[in-house]
Amino acid sequence: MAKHATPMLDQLESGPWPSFVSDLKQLAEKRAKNAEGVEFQIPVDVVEDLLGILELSFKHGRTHWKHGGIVGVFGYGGGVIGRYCDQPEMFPGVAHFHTMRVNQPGGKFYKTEYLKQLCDLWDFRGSGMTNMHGSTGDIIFLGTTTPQLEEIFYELTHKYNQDLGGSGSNLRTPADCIGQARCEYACYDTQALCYTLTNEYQDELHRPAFPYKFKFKFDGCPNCCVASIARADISFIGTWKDDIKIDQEAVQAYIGGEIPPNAGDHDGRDWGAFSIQKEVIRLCPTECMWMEGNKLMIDIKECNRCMHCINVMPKALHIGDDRGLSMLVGAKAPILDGAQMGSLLVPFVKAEEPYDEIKEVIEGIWDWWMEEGKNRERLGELMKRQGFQRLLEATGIQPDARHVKEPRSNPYIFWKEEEVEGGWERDVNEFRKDHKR
Amino acid sequence: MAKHATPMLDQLESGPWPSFVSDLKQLAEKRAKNAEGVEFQIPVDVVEDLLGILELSFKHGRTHWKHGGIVGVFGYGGGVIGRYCDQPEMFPGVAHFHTMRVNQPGGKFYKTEYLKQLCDLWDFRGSGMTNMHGSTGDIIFLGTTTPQLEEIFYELTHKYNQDLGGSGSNLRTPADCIGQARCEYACYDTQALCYTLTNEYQDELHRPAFPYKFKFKFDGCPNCCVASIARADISFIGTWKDDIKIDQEAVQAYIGGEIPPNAGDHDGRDWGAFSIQKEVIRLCPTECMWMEGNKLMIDIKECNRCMHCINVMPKALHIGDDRGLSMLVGAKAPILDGAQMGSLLVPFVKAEEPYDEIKEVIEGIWDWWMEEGKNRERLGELMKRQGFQRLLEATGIQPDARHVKEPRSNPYIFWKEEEVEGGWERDVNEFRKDHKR
Amino acid sequence: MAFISSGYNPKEPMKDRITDIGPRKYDEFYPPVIAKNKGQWQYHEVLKPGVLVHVAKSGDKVFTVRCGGARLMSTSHIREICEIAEKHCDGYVRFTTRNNIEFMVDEESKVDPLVKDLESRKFGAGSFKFPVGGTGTSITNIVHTQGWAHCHTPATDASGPVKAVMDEMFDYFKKHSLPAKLRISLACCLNMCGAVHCSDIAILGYHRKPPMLDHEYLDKMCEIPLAIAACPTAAIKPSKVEVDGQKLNSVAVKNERCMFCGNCYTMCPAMPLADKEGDGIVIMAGGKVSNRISAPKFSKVVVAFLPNNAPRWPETTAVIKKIVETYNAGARKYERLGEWAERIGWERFFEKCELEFTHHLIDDFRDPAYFTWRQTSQFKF
Amino acid sequence: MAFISSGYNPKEPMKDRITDIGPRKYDEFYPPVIAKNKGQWQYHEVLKPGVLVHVAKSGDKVFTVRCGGARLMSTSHIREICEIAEKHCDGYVRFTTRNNIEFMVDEESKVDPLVKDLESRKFGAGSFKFPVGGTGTSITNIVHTQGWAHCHTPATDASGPVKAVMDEMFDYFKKHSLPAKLRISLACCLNMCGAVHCSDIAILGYHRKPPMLDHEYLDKMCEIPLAIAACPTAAIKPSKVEVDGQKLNSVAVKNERCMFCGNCYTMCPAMPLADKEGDGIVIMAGGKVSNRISAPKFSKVVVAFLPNNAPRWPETTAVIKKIVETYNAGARKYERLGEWAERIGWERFFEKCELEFTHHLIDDFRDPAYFTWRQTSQFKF
Ligand code: SRM
Ligand code: SRM
Ligand code: SRM
Ligand code: SRM
Ligand code: SF4
Ligand code: SF4
Ligand code: SF4
Ligand code: SF4
Ligand code: SF4
Ligand code: SF4
Ligand code: SF4
Ligand code: SF4
Repeated sequence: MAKHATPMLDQLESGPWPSFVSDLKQLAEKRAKNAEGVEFQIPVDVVEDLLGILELSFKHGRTHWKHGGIVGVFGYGGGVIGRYCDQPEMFPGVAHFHTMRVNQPGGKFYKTEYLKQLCDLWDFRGSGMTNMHGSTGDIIFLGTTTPQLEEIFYELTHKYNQDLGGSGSNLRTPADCIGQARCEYACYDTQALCYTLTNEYQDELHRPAFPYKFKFKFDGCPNCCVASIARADISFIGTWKDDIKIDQEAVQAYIGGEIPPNAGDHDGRDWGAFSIQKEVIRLCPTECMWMEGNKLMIDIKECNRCMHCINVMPKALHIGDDRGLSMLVGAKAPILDGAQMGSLLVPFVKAEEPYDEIKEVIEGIWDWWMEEGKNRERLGELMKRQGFQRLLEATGIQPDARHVKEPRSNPYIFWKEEEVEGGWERDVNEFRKDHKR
Repeated sequence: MAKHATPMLDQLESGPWPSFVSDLKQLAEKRAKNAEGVEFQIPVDVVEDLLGILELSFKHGRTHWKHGGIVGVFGYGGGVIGRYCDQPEMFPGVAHFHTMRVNQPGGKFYKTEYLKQLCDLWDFRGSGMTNMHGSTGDIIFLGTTTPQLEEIFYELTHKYNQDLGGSGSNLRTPADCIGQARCEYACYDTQALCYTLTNEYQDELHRPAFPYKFKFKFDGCPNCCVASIARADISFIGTWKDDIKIDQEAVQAYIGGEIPPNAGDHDGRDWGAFSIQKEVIRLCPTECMWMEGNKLMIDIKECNRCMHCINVMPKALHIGDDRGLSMLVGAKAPILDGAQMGSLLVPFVKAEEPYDEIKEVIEGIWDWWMEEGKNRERLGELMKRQGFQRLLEATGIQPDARHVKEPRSNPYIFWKEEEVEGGWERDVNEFRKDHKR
Repeated sequence: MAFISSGYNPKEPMKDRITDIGPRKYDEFYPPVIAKNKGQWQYHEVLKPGVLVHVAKSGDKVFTVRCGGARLMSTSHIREICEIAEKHCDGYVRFTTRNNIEFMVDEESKVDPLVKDLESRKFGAGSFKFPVGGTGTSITNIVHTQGWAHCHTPATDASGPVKAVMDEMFDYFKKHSLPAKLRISLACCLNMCGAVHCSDIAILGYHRKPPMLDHEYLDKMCEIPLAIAACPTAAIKPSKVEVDGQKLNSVAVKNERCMFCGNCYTMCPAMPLADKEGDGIVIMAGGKVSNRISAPKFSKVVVAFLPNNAPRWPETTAVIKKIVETYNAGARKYERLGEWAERIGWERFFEKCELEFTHHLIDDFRDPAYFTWRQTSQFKF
Repeated sequence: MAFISSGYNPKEPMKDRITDIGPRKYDEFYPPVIAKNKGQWQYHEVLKPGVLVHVAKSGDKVFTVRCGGARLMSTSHIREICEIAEKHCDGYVRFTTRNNIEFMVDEESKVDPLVKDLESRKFGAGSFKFPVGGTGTSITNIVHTQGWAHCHTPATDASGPVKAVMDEMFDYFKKHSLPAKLRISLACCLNMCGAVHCSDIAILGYHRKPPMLDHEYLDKMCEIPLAIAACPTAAIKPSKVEVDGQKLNSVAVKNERCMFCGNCYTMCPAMPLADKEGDGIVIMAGGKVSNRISAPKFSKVVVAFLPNNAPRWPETTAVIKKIVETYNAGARKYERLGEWAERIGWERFFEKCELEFTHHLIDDFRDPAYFTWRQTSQFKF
């Protein structure tokens, strides 16, 4: 028998898509029963009250959560988001309802043994509700009380060898695509680089020293399956320099219809017979492909590695062997200055242990941003405010036409005095000898 | 024997392109000889001194002209640009060297009788040097003295029925492409509209009442031969609504190679045989053309009237009959805020005497700009500062997807209070009943 | 319930404290077939909606079964995932970047039993627990945020609209019938957690009323200078007010300059914006993040406002359904929604999707707005 | 020379004054064949470079012979134009929007004598007076401005560089050999009279030194507030200075904020910028104004600075020649310079044209700069 009536939420139990309401209810019941006799460290009816307050929000069309204030674990500036509800009398179970961000493993691979350990801990010391996963990538423990924060942190670190993720003006929890673990398109080991940098920069991740948040995301190729280009202050996107490897027999098999295009993922509808001209060659954005008799040719110098042809014919075409990644910087959501996507800074760098070249760029960017960035100014906003040139200076990277989609169309060039013959100091009276007033 | 040595300028007498130096010299000599015994009203050696001062600028790499100050004819705020040289002792002939802008006839058509009258007047009362024509479109009389200004104006108006053009914060001299006078692509009578509006707005043209300059230009079709879209506060660009007229026989003649494409204007090089697929159908930006057997088909609903196909096959394709023009607004050079091209405000309006609908739009724009525009703020800058929405309100035009290339990508919508149910006034204590502090 | 210590001693917080150890290492959790063939994958096939096979140079294969999940997930649900993974996958499982669950097996024969098992599991009230799908040209899970379930600034809920929309889109989740991938994302306020600004279709919570001013408490609850500094449009000024007799330091807001971003509220809880009529949803469309064929694109605002009609947000689901169906009918193979809209022209997009073009959709935010206006005589009637 | 009155009486300026009469009416000046067939033209052909025929529904034809001209033109030259027009064209002539001269005849037989006559006329020193050409896919006349011949703010000359460049481009003026029209324009300062900002190739005069301050005279010669207001970057502040003993009102300029636009000098002659080494030419490329195939485009800065090397500006002519030849070799039929550059990518444009990409070419002017950076992983090595 539910603690609160939730007629509106109940409606969301119908329909085929997994119902979060049904899931909440099953946990609520389970806690009420408590078959395993868990010594719940936070109110047993926390989930009932969560359902109740959510129902109230559905009714009011407004949230009932308050800004969290500063809660956290000793010595860390992030990893916890404080939350209190604005109706503690009605819903004492969620009076405190803080979030903990637990740094997910690379590629979000899990062993059930470990997952169950997290469940045990969270049933015991928290609400038992999670997000698998948060948008940044963390495992989100949703809802516990202030006294439990240190306890949970202690158990995580001591028992499970697991640290918290980021929040606040820190490096945020880096995230990667599945990459080489299960993807033939991966141009570098996203998990290895993500893990290395996450550990290298633990201090930046846990102790706020930045003007604002900072995010890394790692995509193994330009398909961008972790959407790094849209949501990381630095996106690491795999790419390569040499030829796309072509298996001409397989090309013929695609042309002959023996292999379905795009790995068969258009099979829900009859698109007619595959045409390499229509579906590949003519869609190539650089028009660098053509057939020479039965041979598919690619002028790799003109290719911009958009992945299309490889995506369409994964059995026939393969990424090159001279692999590395591009670094794009400044992506962010619209607050305050409008959204940005990452802008290309490093066209190509090898991604090999110990990744020193990559770290140099990162640290050059941070030094500049920490020096010049205003409070709550994202890297992208600083780039806009001071100009891409400053970023190049900060990282010691030479200007390159690849840095721009197109050159400036306004001629307003800010020349520096040292660039101009004779400098800027002039004697107006000298000038007046040739030019009367 | 030249008054000043001009070794650098002399160099520019060589080479095939018409040499302005040779031309200046021929006039200098002519004035010196003065065979017709003209009673020059300004120094006879004005052109010699112009050559001299120009040579000095070539040597110094700097101009020797000073800002003109305010000179003009009584009751007009424009039409004259004052100029003085900064070496009057060295070059007394050009001590005063004011410009007069003479409003050119539509399409820049002339009868020699009239041109010669202008020459007589200008030899007599000015330097005899002109620009045919100025960038805005005027006939430019280049160089006379202050006392001659009224005299020239008097003779222009009394003898030649000719008025001055614009300068200053006025309506500038409108200009048009040759249009229907000699072009099969013209969708309206550019000369008629240009002439009508020029006369309708004489007061705005001669008497500064605007925040800054304002320009009209009239292009008969989207080819934009008077470049209106790049340099007019209002560009009037001809267009049409109904089918492109197709002469299928002529289409076949093009395909058969009997008629050279693009009116034969690619004949300086062997481009190989004409291919309607490659040169027309595949270059159509909207992909709205195809062959049905021997018939060329155009889905006019999808056509954006870019002119390409008509340009390539002028004997086979002709503009439609339901004709009018589009009005684009705000084009300007980069100062101060960056260059702008005209933005589409009126997708389609008929261009028929007495052009009342068009005048309404113009006057709506002016009222808004004169009300809100800052000193030296062009229309385009005001549009940027206050937003396109204000322009729509000022002209009473309904928002339309045709006004944008794409909808906004930032969600920062400035809602007005009256648009929001319940308005903005709320009682925070009411709110606090449901939401404790 | 008695407090049970983990061993942590508040008096000596630093006593054998462990910090800065980071996440667990990825390779602890790789299934053997992954560990063995990492970096050696040769190609893949999508066998049917929700089922992938990747083939390695070694000849090894890994079969992946993807199923949807509400990422607002209970430990009970996670335990059930573990049970399935142990039954079929030697205790390995992963989650995708869009909050789907992927079970991997190393033999084709293991696929069908796994799929059958997953499809058979339903919640009491009837919804699927583990619907298989979301691969290829389907509509996969909706990336989303907290909404009314946990955050303090939302203008709409997250899990509610997601459930409502996915119920409508369920057939598309189960089929490879679209011209290309179509990504739907939701963010419950302008902060856009989840970066919905580059999605084929974005559902965005938006406030439309300027903050209320809780003058009596403002100075106590907030750092006034921070609140003022937070405002991107400089709509907030310091001001002195009198509330029953007493003079108080507070702020004043120039309402017509407010763009409802909620930054002030983030800095100052005494400036709440939330309102039943005022809050609702903005629909954006045409974004993408992949670099395939065309460069990544921002989503564009196509509907300025839809009400928060809980529990099912019918207006929102209807608009999305219409856009998806129109795209599905009109786009070419491999063509993303934004590529389609640009090819036919946005004027056609609005016509075909039967959406009204209102003044709200014209960009008027700062200088770049100019570049979204139409600087050409090219348009379609 | 005695002053000769026009009849105007300074004492009574308003006495039978005539104003607001506007220009002469266009149709007074139409050749008969134009007047008769206006609006009835059916099609046209380009018979050879510089020679067009337009055919009317009536069957009438008008043959147009276009020839180049230095638009800085003397009455002597205009009188010669009149003589030719009377000899061949019944006294009618017109000028084009790019300052070429067009002679029109109504019979084919009249074309050759006209062309022969035009081509035969040369200045004493040898340059053509009326070179026939400039139609179709040629390089036509250069739209330009005043330069050192008349203006007070130029950073380069106009007629000089135009002559130098057109001498180099002369073969292109006489041939229809380019893939499409190619327009070159020149403006001698940032004011860009002539709107060079949308040209295939633009030659732009640019200052690189902040204004000198003529403190002693500044307050006398200028309205200080106007000078300050004129500066788009707010680099100018009022200041008091002491010049040999006497305190003066003047201004101070924050040099590093100056973008050398010359607005201050336009408002205040005591702030001259002109400088032999400082001034020179910026080359822009890839603009267009027609709406054919692609929408109009702005020109982009491709060379940040070239010196004013009078009288022939060899560096400028060399760069332009290289760009034109590279475009000519690489572009497709009908493809404008900017369309070609975008198709191959700007990184290729610089490589092929052997131009160095310097930091100056990266946009850093206000918010829209962001949109010119590269937000994709797509690029060419
Ligand atoms: C939990 C999470 C949403 C979710 O449901 O998954 C989240 C939740 C919040 N985000 Fe976020 N953000 C989350 C991922 C993101 C992302 C996506 C990403 O990281 O890929 C973005 C967009 C990318 C970016 O960083 O630009 C994002 C952009 C923001 C912003 C806007 C930042 C900006 O510069 O535009 C804010 C506002 C702020 O920082 O004050 C914000 C602020 C917040 C706050 C802390 C609200 C606040 O100001 O207190 C939210 C706390 C909610 C709560 O009650 O727990 N969140 N936030 C995500 C973090 C989970 C995790 O660690 O995995
Ligand atoms: C004569 C002419 C150039 C030429 O050689 O042809 C010209 C000459 C001047 N222009 Fe211009 N402009 C001339 C056409 C233009 C054009 C082209 C057009 O009208 O199509 C433009 C660009 C389009 C536009 O209006 O944006 C143009 C944009 C400017 C500007 C920048 C205005 C802006 O908003 O960006 C200025 C600066 C100013 O207004 O103070 C300017 C200022 C000037 C001044 C008055 C310089 C000054 O500030 O005193 C020049 C006087 C030169 C002289 O000594 O005679 N001139 N000016 C053109 C007028 C002749 C005619 O009437 O036919
Ligand atoms: C599992 C996952 C990576 C992960 O680490 O979790 C993944 C896996 C694959 N992606 Fe992806 N993508 C995944 C998120 C994404 C995202 C990110 C997002 O949507 O937030 C994108 C960017 C979407 C966008 O552009 O907005 C993404 C854009 C692609 C594309 C480019 C599609 C396009 O037409 O633009 C490909 C190439 C293709 O589809 O052939 C691709 C291809 C693939 C391949 C075929 C790569 C491979 O060979 O293994 C994988 C199977 C695709 C499939 O579902 O059929 N993946 N893929 C993610 C599954 C999310 C889900 O649960 O649905
Ligand atoms: C005479 C003139 C109009 C006038 O009122 O004076 C004119 C006349 C014609 N133009 Fe033009 N255009 C004239 C300036 C322009 C301009 C303005 C400019 O360059 O400043 C443009 C815009 C250029 C640009 O986009 O930057 C212009 C872009 C066109 C186009 C589009 C070309 C393109 O590929 O984008 C066409 C169509 C074509 O070429 O087939 C065209 C076509 C024509 C036609 C064929 C129209 C016709 O059927 O009569 C005329 C003969 C073209 C030729 O030269 O072969 N005209 N034409 C101008 C001659 C200028 C000159 O002396 O060279
Ligand atoms: S981003 Fe590329 S490498 Fe990574 S999972 Fe997607 S397709 Fe594979
Ligand atoms: S990767 Fe893209 S650009 Fe390169 S060849 Fe394939 S389709 Fe063309
Ligand atoms: S703009 Fe059009 S109508 Fe006018 S001259 Fe050019 S082509 Fe003819
Ligand atoms: S005018 Fe342009 S858009 Fe219309 S059919 Fe012709 S080429 Fe296509
Ligand atoms: S989008 Fe806004 S409301 Fe939703 S979780 Fe993020 S910050 Fe909270
Ligand atoms: S909501 Fe945003 S814009 Fe409005 S007052 Fe608050 S901070 Fe300013
Ligand atoms: S461009 Fe500048 S210098 Fe040249 S005429 Fe125009 S204002 Fe004068
Ligand atoms: S040149 Fe332009 S930027 Fe420099 S001080 Fe003068 S007005 Fe300001």
